[in-house]
Amino acid sequence: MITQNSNEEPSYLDYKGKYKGIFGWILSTDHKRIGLLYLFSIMSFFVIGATIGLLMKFELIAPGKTIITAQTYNAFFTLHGIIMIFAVVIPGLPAVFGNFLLPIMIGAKDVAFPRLNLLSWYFYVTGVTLVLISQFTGQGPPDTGWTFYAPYSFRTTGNMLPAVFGAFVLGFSSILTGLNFLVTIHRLRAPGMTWLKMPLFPWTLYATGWVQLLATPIIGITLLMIAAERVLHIGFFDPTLGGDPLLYQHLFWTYSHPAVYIMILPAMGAISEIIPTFCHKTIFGYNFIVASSIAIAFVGYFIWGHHMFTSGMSGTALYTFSLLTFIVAIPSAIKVFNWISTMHKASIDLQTPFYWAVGFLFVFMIGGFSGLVLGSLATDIHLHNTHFVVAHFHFIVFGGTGYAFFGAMHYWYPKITGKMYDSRWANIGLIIFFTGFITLYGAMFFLGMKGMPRRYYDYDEIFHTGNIISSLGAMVMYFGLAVIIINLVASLKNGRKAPSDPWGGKTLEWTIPSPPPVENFNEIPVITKGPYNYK
Amino acid sequence: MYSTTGIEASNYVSTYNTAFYFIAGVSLLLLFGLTIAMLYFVFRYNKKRNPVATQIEGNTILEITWTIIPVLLALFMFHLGWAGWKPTTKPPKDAMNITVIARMWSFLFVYENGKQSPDLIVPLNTPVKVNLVSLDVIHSLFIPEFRIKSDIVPGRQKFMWFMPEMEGKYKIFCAEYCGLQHSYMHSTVNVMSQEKFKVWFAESAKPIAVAGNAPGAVGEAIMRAQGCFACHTPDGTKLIGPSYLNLFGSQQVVIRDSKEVTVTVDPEYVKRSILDPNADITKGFPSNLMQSYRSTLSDDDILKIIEYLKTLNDK
Amino acid sequence: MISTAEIHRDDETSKTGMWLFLFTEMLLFGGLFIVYSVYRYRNPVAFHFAAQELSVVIGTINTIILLVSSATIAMSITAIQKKNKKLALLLLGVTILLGLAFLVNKYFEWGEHFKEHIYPGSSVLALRGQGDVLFYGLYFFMTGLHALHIIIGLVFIIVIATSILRDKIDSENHVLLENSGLYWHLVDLIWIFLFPLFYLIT
Amino acid sequence: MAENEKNHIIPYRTFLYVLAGLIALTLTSVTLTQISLGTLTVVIALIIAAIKSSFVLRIFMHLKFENKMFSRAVIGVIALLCAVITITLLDYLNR
Ligand code: HEA
Ligand code: HEA
Ligand code: HEC
Ligand code: CUA
Ligand SMILES: [Cu+2]
Repeated sequence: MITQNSNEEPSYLDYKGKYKGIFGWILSTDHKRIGLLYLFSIMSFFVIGATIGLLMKFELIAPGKTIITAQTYNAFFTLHGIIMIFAVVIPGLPAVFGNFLLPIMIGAKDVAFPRLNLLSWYFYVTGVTLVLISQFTGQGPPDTGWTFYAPYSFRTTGNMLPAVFGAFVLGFSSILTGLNFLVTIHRLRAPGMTWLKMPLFPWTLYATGWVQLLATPIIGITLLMIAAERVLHIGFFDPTLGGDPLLYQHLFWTYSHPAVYIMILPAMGAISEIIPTFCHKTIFGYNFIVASSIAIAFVGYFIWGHHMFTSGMSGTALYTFSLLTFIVAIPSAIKVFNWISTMHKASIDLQTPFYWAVGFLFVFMIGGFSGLVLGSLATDIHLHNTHFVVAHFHFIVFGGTGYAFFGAMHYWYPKITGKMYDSRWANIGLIIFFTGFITLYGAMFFLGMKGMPRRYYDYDEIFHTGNIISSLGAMVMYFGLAVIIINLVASLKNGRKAPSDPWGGKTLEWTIPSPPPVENFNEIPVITKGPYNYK
Repeated sequence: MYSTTGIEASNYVSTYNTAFYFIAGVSLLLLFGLTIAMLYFVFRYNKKRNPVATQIEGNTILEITWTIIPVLLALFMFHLGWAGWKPTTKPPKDAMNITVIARMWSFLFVYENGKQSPDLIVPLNTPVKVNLVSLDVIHSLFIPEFRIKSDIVPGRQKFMWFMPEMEGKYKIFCAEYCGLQHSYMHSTVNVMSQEKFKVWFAESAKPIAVAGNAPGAVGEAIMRAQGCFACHTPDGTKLIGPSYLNLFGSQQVVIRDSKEVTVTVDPEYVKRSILDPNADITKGFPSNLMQSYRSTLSDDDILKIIEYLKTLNDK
Repeated sequence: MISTAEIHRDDETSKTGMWLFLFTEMLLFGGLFIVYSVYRYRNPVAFHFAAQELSVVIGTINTIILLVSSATIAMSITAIQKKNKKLALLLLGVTILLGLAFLVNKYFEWGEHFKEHIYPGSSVLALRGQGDVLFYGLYFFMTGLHALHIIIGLVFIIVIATSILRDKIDSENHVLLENSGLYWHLVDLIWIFLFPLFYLIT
Repeated sequence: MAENEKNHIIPYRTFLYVLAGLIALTLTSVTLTQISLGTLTVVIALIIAAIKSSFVLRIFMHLKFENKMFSRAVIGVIALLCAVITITLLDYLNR
């Protein structure tokens, strides 16, 4: 049976190891401390990226020049995209909550390769540093958008190399994390935890791990080719050297489409943990949720072409990609239906994390449905590269992964910090944030349908109203998020002490003290029952 | 609620609408249905109303149902999209041929009789086939009202076609990010009645005949049509290329075969700058940005341009 | 199933990690194979004639060198298992020498091309047409990346050999040797495909 | 568990046989491709390369003696790569 730790074990926060002070953190191989290192760095970059987003919205509030020049605007959305995608949402849930909780949830003392784990954090920091360096050196910041499309990325005078190399190093970090998790799950599950007794968050990390491992090298080599083409003038994608710019797009999206499932799968995992806990009810259709995670990861590998519908691919390719795009929506549908069914006949404890989960479901559906509109050929021809796409991916990336991230933050906060936060402020912040979110990105759908292209510094007068609404929404949302973050930070000091199981969760992390001791478990638990056993 | 005007300005609008309304309609229905179900559960089964949860592991029949129904819906959605897209590949045989030359950051439309225009002028109810040519990077020709868009990829033969079904002027945007002035790379499509179009088409092959007779006016009009002002200004502001202000007759340091050379901006040099811009790169400016205008400018045009440049010297 | 890194060395875990890493290497080169197949399809004639210029003899010799070195490193594992430390070290030494021989060959091969002004960005190459630019671009990039892997593999093997010398690796604990072997075989495996693609198919 | 399997010792002989086989295949492939066989050349060269690599994978890299899971994963990864190449070519072959 499960043993409760005695109080003699120091928590991982108080533990005094070989190194003191800051070195106790940046040289620690404890998966929990590494998780917090990631949390801190990711949140910092998120705030930078988000502030740039807000500045872009200020610029777009009126046609013509409002606060920044076109050059700055182009550099801004490039940096915003690179930071948000490569440095925030791709590592996001796996690196923070995966690192912290995966070993605990499967009953292990650490990940399989603790030192590699620390190394991947260093890669992460190096990568982001390179991206930031590209902003201040050379002939001005990169201005290609996060997609680095050829041949523009060879023409621009912007300082591409450090940015490309930074993205490459970030990819390395992502591969190492995925590899580590895969081995951990294969080798270190507690005795008795068969595959189908594993909680759903580890399951999604497992599916994500494969995508990270098998998709990231493709972008790695693509970025290397871009660098080689810029420096050595090897012809790969530049039409003047005989290359094919569309091949670049193929390779880029061969990674970057699976990457969107790297972002969303762990988010779905976190939601699958939150819902049963607050419903006090076992999850509906466990096997189907597991299978759908695998299906998303697998099918998601073959639909990259839906980003290239207007580029002039062959009809056969268009047919295949569009069809498979619709197929990949099915496993997501299965998940949504199972989550909602879990709420049926439950006994729901209405706490902040549950509200985030409900919010997630709502915006994820909007984002997903707008994805269907884009997956259909006739409609994508019109909507491609308009603000409709921008709305789609903010709804599903920020609305999906972002909401799940904040949900997970509120869910595991007591476990990680040992403190409770103030729920009232957390809920107020959520409501303000949600209002701002819907206004900000909702307006973009209509702008896109009217035909406003994306990456536009300046726009036609007919798009003015929509942009005003959208920009106002951004300010509201910014305010809401500030409330949420300030509340969480303030609770570190003022919060009351958290019990080991504040929400009545049943997975392993709730069986050990908050915050967890260094070794997680005194004795490795032996598993006999499924993960969400509320009987 | 949606779209700018709700008019059917081209042959694609109705198929687009069918696909869009079906997908959006089903989506909204599902969104409302599922959200209401969710909110009802939250209300009905919260801890106060339902203190003890009923444990339900799952239900295979339900799972199968809610897999199959979305599959069928999704396949139908796919079908509508495919059916709406299919016609874009098959231009009618009698379609009128126009070539668009896209470069940073302007469109130039060239007609079969050699006529050039920065705006796309087309006759009503006539199929138009636009051959897509890009001289530098990827651009995209996007006419929102027509619900059509196609990327213009350098080094590839491609076309798009459509049939304008409503007279009027509509916006053209460049929809693929192409650098600094991407958001200023726009134009207009002007759909005329067939009679009016015939008159326009038969007018002098050059569009600039009516520029006026102030010195340099024709040159300026030519340059406007060719999109020179996307990169060069007449007032001394540095954009992407050197400003034209006091350019003619001045001394310039240029880089020729990676050596610095000082040249005088005389007609010969201007001509070379326009026809072979990468031979001499003005110091401090990027190479390979300006592309040759050999295909669209004649010697005579260049003389007119020089005439215009001269007028910018006394300011 | 229970075991944690601190308590107990777990060879299976370490081998699993190595294999997963090899998968990423396969896909890294996989991306290049995609590029190769597309451009070969689009420029059949240029690729045909360009490939004829590469020396089949040097290519064959290098293939055989790599195959032999793969066999020697595989045998060194058997040697270590049979507690024959000397033979193991000898076999590793042979592997390293063969790896170096491969690189020396490559050096001369590339030098030959450079003498004919064939290198990325050269104007002579550009004059020969786009198919040739693509072929040689891919050739230099892929064989260059492969050579880089050879160098990494050699460093890895040298580290392992010193560990054997210092008895850190022995018949009981040789998973690191196995992992370096796996890496070296992967480098060989990639060459097995590079060789026909660039030298043989004309 | 793998603990006992890992000490499976492969005799030197096996490696030498395999090496001889690999070299023979290399030479075959060189001779065959020097004769002009049209598109068949590509097919032959690739088939021989595939046979060679399966030897390397199974014997040199011990897959034959490891846990089945490893071989399955390798096959899966190779299949995935082939699928990606095929889908990319769907575009190029039909343009
Ligand atoms: C977290 C990231 C994420 C996720 C999960 C998704 C999910 C999906 N995406 Fe999205 N997408 C992005 C991130 C993401 N996307 C980004 C970043 C871009 C832009 C990149 C750029 O250009 O910069 C993009 C762009 C993008 C495009 C290209 C648009 C263009 O440029 O023209 C397309 C086109 O097909 C698309 C489709 C889809 C689809 C069909 C899904 C599906 O997986 C959605 C499935 C979910 C649902 C459908 C909702 C739940 C289902 C139900 C409740 C049941 C009912 C279902 C049916 C009836 C089928 N996305
Ligand atoms: C996770 C992904 C993510 C997130 C979260 C965001 C967040 C935001 N995005 Fe971003 N966006 C992208 C990913 C993301 N974006 C990508 C990939 C692109 C494409 C880039 C390209 O085209 O190449 C893009 C492009 C993009 C554009 C399109 C540019 C164009 O095409 O012209 C716009 C325009 O308005 C925009 C706006 C915003 C705004 C206003 C926010 C903001 O709302 C963010 C809101 C965040 C906050 C409000 C939180 C801030 C809170 C605080 C700072 C709290 C204070 C802290 C303390 C007190 C401690 N984004
Ligand atoms: C894409 C941007 C772009 C466009 C469009 C463009 N130019 Fe340029 N132009 C440049 C750049 C950059 C330079 C400087 C580098 C060089 O010399 O090539 C330049 C240089 C010149 C020069 C030499 C100036 C000097 O100081 O030596 C002349 C003359 C010129 N352009 C004329 C024109 C004319 C006429 C047109 C239109 C028909 C035109 N340009 C269109 C970017 C552009
Ligand atoms: Cu041309 Cu954007
Ligand atoms: Cu996608």
